[in-house]
Amino acid sequence: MMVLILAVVLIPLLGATINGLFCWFTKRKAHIIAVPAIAIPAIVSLILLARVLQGERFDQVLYWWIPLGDFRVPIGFLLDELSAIMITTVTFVATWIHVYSIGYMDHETPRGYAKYFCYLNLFVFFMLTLCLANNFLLMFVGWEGVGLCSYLLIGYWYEKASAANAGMKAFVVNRIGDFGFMIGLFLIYKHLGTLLFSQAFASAEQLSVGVATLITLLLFTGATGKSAQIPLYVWLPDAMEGPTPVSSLIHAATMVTAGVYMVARTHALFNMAPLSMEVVASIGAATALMAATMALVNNDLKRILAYSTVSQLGYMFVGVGVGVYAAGIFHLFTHAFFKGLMFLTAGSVMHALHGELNLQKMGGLIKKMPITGWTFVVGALAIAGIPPLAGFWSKDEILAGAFMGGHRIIWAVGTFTAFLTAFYMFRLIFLTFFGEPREKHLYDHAHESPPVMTIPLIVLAVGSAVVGLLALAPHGGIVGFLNRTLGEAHEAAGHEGGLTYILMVISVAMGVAGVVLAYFMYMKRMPDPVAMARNFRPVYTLLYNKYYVDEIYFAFIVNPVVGGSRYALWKFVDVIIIDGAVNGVGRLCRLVGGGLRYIQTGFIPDYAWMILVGAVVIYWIGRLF
Amino acid sequence: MGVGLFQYTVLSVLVFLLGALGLMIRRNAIIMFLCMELMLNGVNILFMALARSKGSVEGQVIVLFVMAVAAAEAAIGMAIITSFYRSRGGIGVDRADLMKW
Amino acid sequence: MMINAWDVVFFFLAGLILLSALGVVFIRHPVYSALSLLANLCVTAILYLSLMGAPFIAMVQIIVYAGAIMVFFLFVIMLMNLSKGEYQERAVPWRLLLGLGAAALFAFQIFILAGEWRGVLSPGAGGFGVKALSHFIFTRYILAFELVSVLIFVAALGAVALAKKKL
Amino acid sequence: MIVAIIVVAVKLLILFAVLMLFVAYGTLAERKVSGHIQDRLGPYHCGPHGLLQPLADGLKLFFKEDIVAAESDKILYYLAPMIAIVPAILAIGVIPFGESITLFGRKIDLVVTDINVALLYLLAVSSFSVYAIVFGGWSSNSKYPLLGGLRSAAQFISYELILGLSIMGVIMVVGSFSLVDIVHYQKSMWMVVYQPLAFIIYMIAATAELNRLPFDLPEAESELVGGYHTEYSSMKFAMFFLGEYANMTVTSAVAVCLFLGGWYSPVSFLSWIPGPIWFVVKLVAVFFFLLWLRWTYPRFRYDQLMVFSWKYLLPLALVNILATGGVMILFGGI
Repeated sequence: MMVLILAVVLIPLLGATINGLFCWFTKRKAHIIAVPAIAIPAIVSLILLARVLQGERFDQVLYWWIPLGDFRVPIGFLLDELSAIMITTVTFVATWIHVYSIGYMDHETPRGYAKYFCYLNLFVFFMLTLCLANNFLLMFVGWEGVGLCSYLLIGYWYEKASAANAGMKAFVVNRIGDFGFMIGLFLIYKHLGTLLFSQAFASAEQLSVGVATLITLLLFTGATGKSAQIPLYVWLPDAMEGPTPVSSLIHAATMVTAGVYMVARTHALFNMAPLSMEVVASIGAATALMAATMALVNNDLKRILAYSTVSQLGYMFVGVGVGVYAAGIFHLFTHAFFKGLMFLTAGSVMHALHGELNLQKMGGLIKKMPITGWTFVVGALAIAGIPPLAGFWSKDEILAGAFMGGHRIIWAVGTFTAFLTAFYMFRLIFLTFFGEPREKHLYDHAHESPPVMTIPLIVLAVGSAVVGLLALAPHGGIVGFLNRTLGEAHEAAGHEGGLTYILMVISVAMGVAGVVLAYFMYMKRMPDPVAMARNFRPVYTLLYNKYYVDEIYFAFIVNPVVGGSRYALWKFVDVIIIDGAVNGVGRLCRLVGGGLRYIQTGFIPDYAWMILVGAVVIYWIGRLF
Repeated sequence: MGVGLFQYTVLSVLVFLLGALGLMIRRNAIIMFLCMELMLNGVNILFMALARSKGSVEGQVIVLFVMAVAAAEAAIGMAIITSFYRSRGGIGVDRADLMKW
Repeated sequence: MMINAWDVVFFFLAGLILLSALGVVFIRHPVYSALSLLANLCVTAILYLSLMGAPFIAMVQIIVYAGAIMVFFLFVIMLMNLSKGEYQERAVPWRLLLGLGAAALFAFQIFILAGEWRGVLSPGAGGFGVKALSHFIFTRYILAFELVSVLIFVAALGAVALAKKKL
Repeated sequence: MIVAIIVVAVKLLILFAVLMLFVAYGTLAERKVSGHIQDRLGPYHCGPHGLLQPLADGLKLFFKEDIVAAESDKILYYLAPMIAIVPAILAIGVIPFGESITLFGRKIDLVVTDINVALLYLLAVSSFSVYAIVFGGWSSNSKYPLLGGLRSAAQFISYELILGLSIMGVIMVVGSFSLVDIVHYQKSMWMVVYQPLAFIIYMIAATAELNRLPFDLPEAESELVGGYHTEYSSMKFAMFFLGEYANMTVTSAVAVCLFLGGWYSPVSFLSWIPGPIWFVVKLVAVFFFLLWLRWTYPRFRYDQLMVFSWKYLLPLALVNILATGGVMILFGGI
């Protein structure tokens, strides 16, 4: 088992190393290395999943990385139901996205091509490290590693100022969250004296509620950064500057879910802190709603998907926040399929339209790109929660969990968000793929993508359609499987027949209503969207400008910090104090040297006696001290 | 009380220090070099005496190495003096004043 | 107090060694200085041969120092064939005093350290053979031996590079 | 104790006398051999076939006016000729010239002293011979002798090395530095058969050490007038002369001991002839070879001398050592 786990983790690293060091050699052939470097771990992780299904577990420290007296940093892996699902999802989705990238990135320079695959493999390596770590610090290594790869890949087209800035923004915003995460780690080590999950969770009961709340809130700060929740979600829409497969893999399917994974992984701590759970659920719900409303009026294909991702991540946090961790992870799992799929189709559209992203310039593309179009529809139906597609099952689990857990407001918000989700997704579909083409020349040049891109689409579409059915598998389905690790917070809530079906019907009805409304507004123009925008101008403007959050951040955080840095830190601290100290040391050295240079006579005999006397002096110094 | 290690040490140190003294008060580069050989010889005497008193041959091995190093040093040193003589027109070490501040 | 014959030999040779060492330091003329050093080295070799039972080292000392190094020194001295003026060094009494002071300090130091060295040296022949010596050179000190060969090789190259007018 | 000292003294006296005899008649031999090689008679008038010529030469040199160069460095000027003969006299002490004989009930070794580093001792004392030339050349304060001295110093260092390396093969085969051991080893077969290359290299290097043609650059008459002894006359010149022939004799004796079987007879049916006589016969043969060489080859140019030493003889000597070692490892000793 250890060999298999090491294979899963290290093969992507090997691929990254080869492409990184020998990019001058692999060039256009980089995918020959990179794709197997992900595909093999994908197969191996399926084997591992099968063995975990049979009840095997793995939790072992391989070696002590930094032994410092009492403080020892382990390198070790933990494979249980949770991490098995995670690595299977990550490697499976990543494999198809790698395949897709072969077609999508074929306009790049040879070196850039190899570099891209190197980063991608490296990302998978760090993601798997994150998922398989059996201690907080190794998890943090993976956490930071995926952040690094995210930064590198967002800024992949670093010649473009907007891409470079977006990368920087992602990095800085993530740092804020990571800072909280790190302090959380310190507190865990301080209070529990260990970094290993197994030991930490076993002794979690010792924590007082206050400390547990503090720790979990700090950890959740990290999660909000990585998983783009309020208030740190602002980087994710900008991250769409990266190549679309990257958006698909990192900023939809895998990395951004790391926060959810982390909360689920540390559920033992969160269970100790009800307040933190409330905070998680509330922030998740608020984020879900806010992001969904922002997606309503946006005209940028990828940004809508990005807001959608933020919104769905909010759902996941609602799941883990109300205590149905398994449902949250299940939604993570299904979301990886359909959101990965939708980003890939968006990439396919961009590929066809030479990078055009504005919805208002598209229309009727389904005739030109049937595979892309229909797979997108599958994904949209899945996210809208139409049964029996994947999103329905997982979303329903979350909403049911929220309702059963007594979080009625959160349930209401989630249900309304489901309606909004269906609406903006089908707005996107109707504007993009149906109706009349609005830009003739774009439409004329559009073409279906090559098979290397469409086959992953089909595979993921099939996945989006069917993975939800895992909920119906024996022994409680996937949720039951995950609950073997995660436990059920609301055992008493159970799944009573009648209420469950009512909730299910409500959420399906909301999804259908959203689809129908979108159909009438954007196909039939029944309530004309333009007129509506005019009638509700203040709301529209507010939504269109994303609640002015970026502007607020600039006004209240960025500018004061920059100003303070410039006037207080630079002009005063740096110039006067630090430079003064440095120059003072320099002057002191010159002074001393100026005195000592008289010794350097350049006359060898003088040096001879200095050596003799020096030997004696050194002996006595050694003797006396 | 016969001649023991102490007397050899005295001899060795005196030879060594005479060499060092020569290095300190002479300014003819060649003679300074000769004095360096003298210092090495002083060290050799001590090594030999220690080898003899400890009943170990290793001191003699070190002496052989010292001789080899002395030969190498003489080769390099003489080459330096030759080229110094050529460039500075003499072998007084006070002619080597370029590195003075 | 009985005077041992070997002690007499030792003090005689030690006296010669110190005398010739003084000669090296204080003789003005480089050729005589070199000659004095030659005498010093030869007497040292005799000391090794007669009192320390190290004929091999004694012979090697003469072959290496008298046969090679000193000839080499003389060769360079003659090559430069310095005029009389070059030998004249201005006497600098304070430098002499400084040197003497440093040397005395160092000697004092050494004798403090070596004060308890009361080991006895049995004088006379009958030391180690060449075999014992070579056994150590080619086993424990093989690395040093090889390094010395490298050193000498590099020194030869360096000497050529330095002394050649243009390569 | 007393007897032992007397025995040593007697042996030394005899050896010294023989050495001087060789020196004296070596000069005559040189002139006669050169004469005959050049198709003339050589000295003829002093005694029968000029046999008393060395005596006449000695007398002449003894009574000649002693000229001292005015600007010379007096101490070294006087010291140099004295050093010239020292190495040869020091060297005879370790050269074995016969098996031990029994005289008046005492077993007497026909060697003054058999030390176990005899060969190193020979090399050590032979390193002094160069000082005579170097000091003589330098102290004369004259340009030709100085050039001779310089040449000699460089030549000496180069060929001393090769001399030492060439006899290493012999030492490896025998496993001892003692000349007596080496001669004993050759009872059945001469070393020259095992070590032909070493013998050739040894003879070349020895010729160079002796400053004889074709290696007589320090005194090259046609270039440097008289080389290092240009400014010497009378007995001082005689001492240089003496030294050269004494060194020749010793070198020949060493060659005989190392390579030509020492005092052993080459063939067994002649082994009734006493060892010392065989030794002298071989010595004379090698001596003659050196004379012959002188009148056969032209002189090297200085750069040729150095190139020959460092580029050809040194690698050859190393190859010889390597080959000897290889054979010894392969066949477990010769």
